[in-house]
Amino acid sequence: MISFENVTAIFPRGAGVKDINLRVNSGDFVFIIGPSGAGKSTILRLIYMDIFPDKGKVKVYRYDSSKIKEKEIPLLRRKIGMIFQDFRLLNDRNVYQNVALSLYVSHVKTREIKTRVYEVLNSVGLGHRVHYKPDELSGGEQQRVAIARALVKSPIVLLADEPTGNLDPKVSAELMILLKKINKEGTAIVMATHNYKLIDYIPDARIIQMDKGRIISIS
Amino acid sequence: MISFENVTAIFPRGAGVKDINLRVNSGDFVFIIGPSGAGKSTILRLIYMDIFPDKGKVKVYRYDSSKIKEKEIPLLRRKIGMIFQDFRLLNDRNVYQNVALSLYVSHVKTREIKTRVYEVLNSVGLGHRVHYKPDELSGGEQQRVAIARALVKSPIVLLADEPTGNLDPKVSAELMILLKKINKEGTAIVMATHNYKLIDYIPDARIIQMDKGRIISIS
Amino acid sequence: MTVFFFLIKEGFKGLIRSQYAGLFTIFIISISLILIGLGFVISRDMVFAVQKLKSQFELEVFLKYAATDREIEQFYAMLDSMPEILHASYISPDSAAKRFKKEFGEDIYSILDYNPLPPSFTIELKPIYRNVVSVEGIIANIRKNPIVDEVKYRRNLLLTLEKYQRIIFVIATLVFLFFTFVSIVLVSNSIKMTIFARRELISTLKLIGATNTFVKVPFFIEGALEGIIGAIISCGFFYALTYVANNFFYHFVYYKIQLDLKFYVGLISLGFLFGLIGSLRTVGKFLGKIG
Amino acid sequence: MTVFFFLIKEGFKGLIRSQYAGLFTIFIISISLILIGLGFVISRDMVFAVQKLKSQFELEVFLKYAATDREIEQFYAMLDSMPEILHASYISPDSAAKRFKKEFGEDIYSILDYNPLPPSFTIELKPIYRNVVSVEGIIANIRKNPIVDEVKYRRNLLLTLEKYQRIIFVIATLVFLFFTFVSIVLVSNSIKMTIFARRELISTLKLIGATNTFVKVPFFIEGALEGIIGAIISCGFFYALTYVANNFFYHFVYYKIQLDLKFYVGLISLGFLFGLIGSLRTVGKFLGKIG
Ligand SMILES: Nc1ncnc2c1ncn2[C@@H]1O[C@H](COP(=O)(O)OP(=O)(O)OP(=O)(O)O)[C@@H](O)[C@H]1O
Ligand SMILES: Nc1ncnc2c1ncn2[C@@H]1O[C@H](COP(=O)(O)OP(=O)(O)OP(=O)(O)O)[C@@H](O)[C@H]1O
Ligand SMILES: [Mg+2]
Ligand SMILES: [Mg+2]
Repeated sequence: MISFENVTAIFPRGAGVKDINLRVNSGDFVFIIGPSGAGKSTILRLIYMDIFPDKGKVKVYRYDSSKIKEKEIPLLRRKIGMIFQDFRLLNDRNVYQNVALSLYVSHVKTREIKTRVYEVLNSVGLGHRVHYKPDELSGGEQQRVAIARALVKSPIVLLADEPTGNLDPKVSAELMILLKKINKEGTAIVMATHNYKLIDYIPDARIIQMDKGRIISIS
Repeated sequence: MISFENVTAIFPRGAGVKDINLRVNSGDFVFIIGPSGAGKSTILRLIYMDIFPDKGKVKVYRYDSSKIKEKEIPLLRRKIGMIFQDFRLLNDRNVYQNVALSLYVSHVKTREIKTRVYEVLNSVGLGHRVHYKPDELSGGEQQRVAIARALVKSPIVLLADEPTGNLDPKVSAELMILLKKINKEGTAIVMATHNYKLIDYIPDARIIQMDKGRIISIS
Repeated sequence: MTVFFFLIKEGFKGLIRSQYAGLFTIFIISISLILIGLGFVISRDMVFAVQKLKSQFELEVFLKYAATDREIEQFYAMLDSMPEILHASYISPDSAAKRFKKEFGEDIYSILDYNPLPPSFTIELKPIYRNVVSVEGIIANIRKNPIVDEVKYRRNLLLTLEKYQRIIFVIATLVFLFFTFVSIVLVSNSIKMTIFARRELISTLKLIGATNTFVKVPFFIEGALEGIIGAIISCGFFYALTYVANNFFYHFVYYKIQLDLKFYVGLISLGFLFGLIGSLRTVGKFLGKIG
Repeated sequence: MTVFFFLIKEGFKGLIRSQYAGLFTIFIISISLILIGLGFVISRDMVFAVQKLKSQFELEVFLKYAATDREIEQFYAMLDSMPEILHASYISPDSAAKRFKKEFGEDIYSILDYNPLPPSFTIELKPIYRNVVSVEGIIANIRKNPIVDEVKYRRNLLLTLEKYQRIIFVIATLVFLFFTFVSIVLVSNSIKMTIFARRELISTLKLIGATNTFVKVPFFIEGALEGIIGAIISCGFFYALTYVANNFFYHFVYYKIQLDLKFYVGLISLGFLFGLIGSLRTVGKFLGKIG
């Protein structure tokens, strides 16, 4: 499903990731852990092809970073659910519209959009905040909107960057149980996090440990 | 130093905080905990007078929410260090400038600004990222810039909203030790967090537990 | 269909959200269209006036006294057969004398005791030949006939008119090109500004899998809308202008501005085009630079 | 001091960062100043031309044939004492006859055997009295004298000149007011746009304890800078215009545009004012709405 072959990606100012080899299969639940600045978010950005490797190649689904055409990137991203570390919600529209947008760009029918959006908002416990704008929500609520937006398109891979940073332990636990269920149904999940407790929820998860842009252990 | 007297603050759409009574003395280290949407950030916003109570009053330092003039708000805020849940860094300037801004607005001299900014950036472990723009930093690095900006003005109260959400356990521990030291030197600290582990670092901390806009336990 | 309506809605919303940038564009487009429209009306009416002056332009062919009736008839026939000539009319010495009396109030025979006026023709040319070059050619042709004594026309008038017509045409074209250019550049800039203001929306859309088209279309719609609204404002201006000019100032200017539906439709099409081209120019180039 | 430099630097940076909004403002201000400047130059030169025409304006006072030398002398003295009169000169019948000869090439005595030309005065009025109302008053005064036969002046010319002067003045004022208004409104809008684009910066500044002044000053600096840059562009335009007009088209127009330093300083001050007032108008009102 996802493979990294000798991937190096360096930012103009230096830091980045180096010599990454990695394989994620459908059905995998992968944690990427490591200190701040280790390169976890960079790995995720390489997967959704926001940045491209300077060396090596990234293959996701049937797309290859060295060959993909610009036109194909949206197609790839429609298959991937992404929960960004900084949420990236749009303050000019409400919670419903933020989540629905994800389906509009995939050309889903309005009627279907409606049912799916309400369903997913309820599953993350935001049924009562549908008409709020993101800046009227608490940090944890915003994070859950971001999660809903990623889940609503039933992705084949879910990328989650520190998805519980603003959630209290109870909500975090609920989220992990939800993700576990989704994973069981066949969605691969790649999660970058500092919260080592989360790992306990997924006993059969694979763990990739990073530091200073390199993988230092992988299971 | 800070006191809440029967404070109720309701947002246009409903939620908010109700009947808050609370007192923070100089030298206190206070944790505010509670589930997402409990009203933790709202309490902090009331302290730095970003919002005002609908009922009751908030007193901070020598300012009273029911009497404060618009002109005095900047004076109050210069005494308070704030670490926002969403960082609020400015992407149009680099790390150094983001931190220095906090001193410029307080009319500190350029030479002094320089030494103080470098000092505080080193103390949060960002000495090597001085010239990066916030969007070139990892989530955890951004959070530390936000922390540096709050600390640099040697505030008499430090408000921290989920300051370790994006930090790995090691950096979190270092930060807590730093804050403990600052607290020992006399700065009151009010921290909203879900990370109950942090509490262990400060044995003599006071803990305020919130839910649904109300304080449900206080120590 | 869902997507189509969604994009149209986004275009409208964008226009409202962009606020000042949008107002700017609309304002600039309406000013441009007003100036282009004025340029058009003025040059049209001036060209019209020149044309009218030109239509009064005639050649006068004076024949020799010795010309026989037969020769005159043949000459008449020749004139009639010339493709450049719209209409030729014969003025016999007698009718010339009558005209003289009408114009000068005196009988020519009372001054002289013979008629000094030669037989002549006045010739109206077809409009396209009413310019100095053609006229000189035609005259050369006519002069070949031995019975022709002299051919007169108001050369200077014709030259002046031609010069004016050319100047008017050049100025009108320049005005048109200048404001077309200005409009399109300013629409582009305004759309750039809008794109810049919504870079967050755009990069988020791209990150969640929107195609370029999906991101672009609302901007095109926004640009076109701005163009059309700007054009409608300029239409309002011209409507008011003609109303005021024709109802209140008619007595002063002895001139009625006439604008038909075509003119208004033209303005609106221009506005639409400016808006669309302005956004097309920018969106493609500028969008790539965002996320 | 630190803060002062910081704010100035922020103003400059803001201008660069605001990009299109800033360019827009500069563009609009320079266009406005060009049009205001043109309005000024044209109206100044037209007023000048009218004044020049008016300076050639004279009253002619024809005396009765019967006037004695003494009466004429007294009359001369009276004219000289009138405060409205700049200069009066006596034209005796003899010098009038000489003038006749000069103008018409014929000796008046060769046509008639007496001199039919009466003694007369030509009177130049002081500039401020060169208008129909004053002139009528002065004439009524002069007519009271019994030796005066008739007073002539070119009433229609004067009326026309007055009318034009008034129209030019009104148009120039309207142009000035219109573009002043447009400039200020557009500068306000552009600054609003800039404020809107930097609302994050503003609200963050406020949250970390910046006073309102601290937040506002960079916008004022930015507005003033935009105004000055716009003005410099318009100065460039006028410099080029005078250069081209006076060097290349001088032969066609027989007219030299003259612009002194004061004109350029005036433009720059106007630009500065437009920019400053534009930002003052907005910033206070609009800033309160943010964070
Ligand atoms: N501007 C606003 N308008 C309307 N409702 C708001 C606004 N800001 C906050 N709220 C609501 O007030 C409640 C309390 O919000 P607050 O941000 O204080 O929660 P919190 O305890 O900080 O939660 P978290 O841990 O998720 O950050 C939430 O339910 C939120 O939806
Ligand atoms: N756009 C960029 N330009 C320059 N450097 C960058 C950029 N983005 C990230 N970096 C650098 O690359 C390194 C890895 O960043 P990354 O965001 O992958 O870290 P991370 O593991 O996600 O950390 P965190 O846990 O703090 O989010 C960091 O040191 C960061 O400063
Ligand atoms: Mg990260
Ligand atoms: Mg919060």
